[in-house]
Amino acid sequence: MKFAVLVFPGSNCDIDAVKAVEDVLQQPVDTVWHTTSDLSEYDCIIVPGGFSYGDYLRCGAMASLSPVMEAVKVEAAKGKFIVGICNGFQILTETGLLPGALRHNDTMQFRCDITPLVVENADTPFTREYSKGDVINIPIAHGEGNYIADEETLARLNSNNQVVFRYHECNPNGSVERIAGICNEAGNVLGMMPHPERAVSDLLGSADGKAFFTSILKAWEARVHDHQRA
Amino acid sequence: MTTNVRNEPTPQQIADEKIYRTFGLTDEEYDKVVQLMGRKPNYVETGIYSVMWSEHCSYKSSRPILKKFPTQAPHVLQGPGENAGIIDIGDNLAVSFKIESHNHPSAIEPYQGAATGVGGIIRDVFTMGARPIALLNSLRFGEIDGADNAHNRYLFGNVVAGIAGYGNCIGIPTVGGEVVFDDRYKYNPLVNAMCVGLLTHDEIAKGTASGVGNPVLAVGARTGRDGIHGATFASTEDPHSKERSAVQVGDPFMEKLLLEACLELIATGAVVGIQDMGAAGLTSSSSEMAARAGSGLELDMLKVPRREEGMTPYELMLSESQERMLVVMEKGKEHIAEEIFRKWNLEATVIGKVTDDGKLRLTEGDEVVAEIEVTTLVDDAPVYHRPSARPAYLDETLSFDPASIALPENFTETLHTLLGTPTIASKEYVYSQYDYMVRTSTVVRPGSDAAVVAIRGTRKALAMSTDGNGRYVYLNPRRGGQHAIAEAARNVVCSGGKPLAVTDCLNYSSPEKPEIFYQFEESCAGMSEACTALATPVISGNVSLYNQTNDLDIYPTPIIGMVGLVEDLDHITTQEFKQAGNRILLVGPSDTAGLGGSEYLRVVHGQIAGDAPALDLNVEKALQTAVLTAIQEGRIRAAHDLAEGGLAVALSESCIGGKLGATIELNSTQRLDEVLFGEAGSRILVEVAPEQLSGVEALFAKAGVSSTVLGTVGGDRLEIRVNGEAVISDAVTHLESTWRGAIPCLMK
Amino acid sequence: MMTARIHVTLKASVLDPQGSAVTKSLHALGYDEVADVRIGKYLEVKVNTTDRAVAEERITEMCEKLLANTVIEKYEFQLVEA
Amino acid sequence: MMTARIHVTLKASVLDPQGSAVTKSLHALGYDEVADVRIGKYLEVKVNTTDRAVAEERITEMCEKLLANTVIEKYEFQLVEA
Ligand SMILES: Nc1ncnc2c1ncn2[C@@H]1O[C@H](COP(=O)(O)OP(=O)(O)O)[C@@H](O)[C@H]1O
Ligand SMILES: [Mg+2]
Repeated sequence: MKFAVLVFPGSNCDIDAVKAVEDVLQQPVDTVWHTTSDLSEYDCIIVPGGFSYGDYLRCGAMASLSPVMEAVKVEAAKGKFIVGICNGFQILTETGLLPGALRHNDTMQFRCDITPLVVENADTPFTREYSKGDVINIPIAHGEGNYIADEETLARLNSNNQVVFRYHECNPNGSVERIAGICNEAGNVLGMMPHPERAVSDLLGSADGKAFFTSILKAWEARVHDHQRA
Repeated sequence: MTTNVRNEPTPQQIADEKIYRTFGLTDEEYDKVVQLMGRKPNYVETGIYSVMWSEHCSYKSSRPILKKFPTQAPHVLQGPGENAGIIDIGDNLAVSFKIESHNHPSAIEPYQGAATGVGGIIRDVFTMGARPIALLNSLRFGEIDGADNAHNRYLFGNVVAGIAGYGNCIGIPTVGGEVVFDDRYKYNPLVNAMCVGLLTHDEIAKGTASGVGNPVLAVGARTGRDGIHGATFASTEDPHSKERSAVQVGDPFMEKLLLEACLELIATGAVVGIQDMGAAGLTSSSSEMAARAGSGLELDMLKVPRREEGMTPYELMLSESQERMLVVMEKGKEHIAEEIFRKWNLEATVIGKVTDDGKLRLTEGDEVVAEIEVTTLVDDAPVYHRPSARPAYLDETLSFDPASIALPENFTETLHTLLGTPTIASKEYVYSQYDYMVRTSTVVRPGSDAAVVAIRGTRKALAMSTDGNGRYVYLNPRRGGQHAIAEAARNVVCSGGKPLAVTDCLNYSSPEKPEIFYQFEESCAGMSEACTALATPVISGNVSLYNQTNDLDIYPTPIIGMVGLVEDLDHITTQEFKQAGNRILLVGPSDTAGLGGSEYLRVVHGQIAGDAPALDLNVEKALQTAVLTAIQEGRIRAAHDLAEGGLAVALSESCIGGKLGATIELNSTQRLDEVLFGEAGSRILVEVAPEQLSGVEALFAKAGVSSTVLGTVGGDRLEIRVNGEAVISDAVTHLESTWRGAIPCLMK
Repeated sequence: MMTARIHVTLKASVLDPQGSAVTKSLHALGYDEVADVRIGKYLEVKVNTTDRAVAEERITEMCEKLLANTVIEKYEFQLVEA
Repeated sequence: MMTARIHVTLKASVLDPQGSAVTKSLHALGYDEVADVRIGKYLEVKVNTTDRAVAEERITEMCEKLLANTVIEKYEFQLVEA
């Protein structure tokens, strides 16, 4: 399975995503510069965290207009797995691949901590190795992770089971309904503020993010298997 | 030399009207310039001399003292004198680090002052070819309680936000630091930032401009009119009265691009020398690079990329616009830089070349606008041997008699008072605003004694800490200096690291006052003694003087940044108790703690008095070696240095972190407050599994280090009995809420 | 040369966390008369254009594409000479 | 009830990193006519005051104390009814 980790000017969790894929999955992974316009060779595309374009103007706004995001849209439409983490989530909402928006934390402060999440949907390609209701410890590190969507969108997210993670018994940023991560209707595009790539060994304080990566590999293997049978 | 078309004063006017004084040059210094040049300097030249000879750039008051620091050891690859020092950690790996102050700018504009301080120290480290992997900071503010202290809260809140804003954006984890609150710092907050970088031996880059004809490039941000005379301004007292045009705004996004581009460029091997344009901007970077190589430089001012039209050579040379670097490339390889910088959306512009005439020559096209012998800027800068006198206040503070102090009636309440004092309370408010996990190598996060950052691809890790107790230095400059080094090293040892080397940031008041100079001289002597005793040479540092306002001098506050090597990830140790049933030992002398200089004496009795706490460097060395050995042999479950607040506070912190209680049983002939809250060096609390106890005790005995079994981990309360009498008893959760809640509550 | 003075503000239905934080701080400072604070952005974009109609069209495009996030924000602008 | 429409902008000599980044981005999108972008804040502060002179004085105070950082920013405002 081949992974791409996108790199925008100002990305800074790109290396961490690469390390996580290598360490947890031992699968090939490339870093891909923002000017690239063809991502067809990749099975999973990770839009990593960081401060693309310094988070200036609005987080993710400038990155969302990069050539590579056009390519991401193309691969998303094909059903490839797309993951946006932290700034990557912001970029995906700015691009319109995911609904809603992320604003300043209600505390008006950046917040870094290991935070409990509850897995709301364990049927996505990103969470199949978890069980619904699992509480997992995953780091957050953001100043603008306060998720918002209008009533109608929220109702749709809930009825389609698109809320994948919620903060568990806490709300570090003021997100509506404690939403920490969502997926698109088709289920192949996921955005989340917490950083699963930072939770892949006990030395780092939690290994609960490993199953996030193994889920993706399993989902891909299942897909390949299905194709071969068909 | 051309005549003046800019309405700048003429050389004659500068001399006659003593205009040089407004630049910070004294009459004697100006005369020396005239003598060295053999003529009167023009406006640009006067500006250049004034910044190069400022305290900030020339270290004219501190140089004779700094020379005495031990700086050599087989593992030192680069000592003081470069942008940052470098040490060898084996396997072809090296570590570069440095600490720097941004006190004066932070007093004026705390967010941007702190942010640009972080930006500057990061540039110092990546200039050496190192990938920055960690940031630390050491902060001092006035008290933050009560209605009168809103300004101190404003400074504290915004300095922290500024550090976070810059470090988080650029993606370097801020893994540790310290914060102390004391009204001595209310007009002069201290903001010291440290950066640690990793490199291989072959990647080392230097700030030299050699090779006649080699091109000189300005890279990164354009030059603006901001921060002109910042270096001079950092060398005078009372920043508030100074012009505020000196405020610079940091652009961490630009710096992130600059960092990546510079490391990529250095990796090509085509770079001859590289240096950041920090204090005194283009002036200091160009003259220092030329001085190190014994060469000259010719720079065309018209080619310097600028933000605003109409900038004069004077403004271009003295601007302190951030996120700029000066690079000397091998001739003919300019295009390599241009390509790499274009990829990162940055500019790289050839602005001049290396010459062999030893002159810094500035032109505007063909016209020469300044010409100065480089050595006169650097080597001939004045050196002052300032008079030194033992401060009179010492007689009074040393005459302190503990018998004049009443014992508290309720020691549990006193413990709460200490845990709730901002200096001792949890600093989570601070570090939760820092991204301390980015790069996924932070294996001991903020909140323990020293932070630990793993080195990917190896079993090794780096332990790092910043420490410095200004009150100890105030009460006993020499011993206080020793304490700063000893505590930083002890913190590194507690995390499982072997202390290797020191970077220091020396924050003092005016060196022109003999009592202050005494503090400076003596504390540096103390630091040198401790560095020698602990085999941790000084490899880099920074001096910040004139931290005084309205006759209020800060405490003499040398801050030590210590880096140590953790040989194996298995050695990593943290301060929190791990398991019920384990035994707690106090390693180090159990009867040396006194009230002098303690946080207890200050907070509970409102006194800054007594001698600095006891410290014996031989005992310290033996203690650190023995504890590290025990850790490396896998015999220690937790280790915690005893610092502010003494034994009772250290026990509380280990209990809170581990969410476990402890039962302590002590015997002592000392006063109860000395036993519980007194401070002294060379003491470490360790947790040991019962089956390891006899082995550990034997190890310490053999090393000649005393150790005392204090009690046992377990339950959910901290219970301390002294001579059979219960003196402290409380639920750990209760202690925790006082400790954790204090700063957030004050900052609401 | 023309300058577009652009105001980007949150849609009325969208809560403004920054505004609420500032309201609280103003109350803490004793400004009890403050009923509400809303915080938006103010941009000045200088363009090398002489044709007002063209400028208007291009600025609208820039707002739609980049300067505002129309999911939660609205924008308006005036064009002035210089 | 009155509303103060407050513009807080960086002083001319102060670097605007956001503005520079947005300028570059607009160029990359093909908006070559963009010469410069400066980004500031726009605040609407509603106050329960009827006396315009008092309101003006209080808003000025709020700007000086909290809403603008006068070391690097300048501010101006208009007061409108409602
Ligand atoms: N300014 C800061 N930045 C980051 N971390 C900090 C800061 N201040 C304190 N900390 C964290 O809190 C811990 C406790 O601080 P402190 O009590 O000063 O430690 P110590 O006395 O061991 O030096 C430190 O080890 C550090 O990790
Ligand atoms: Mg300590």
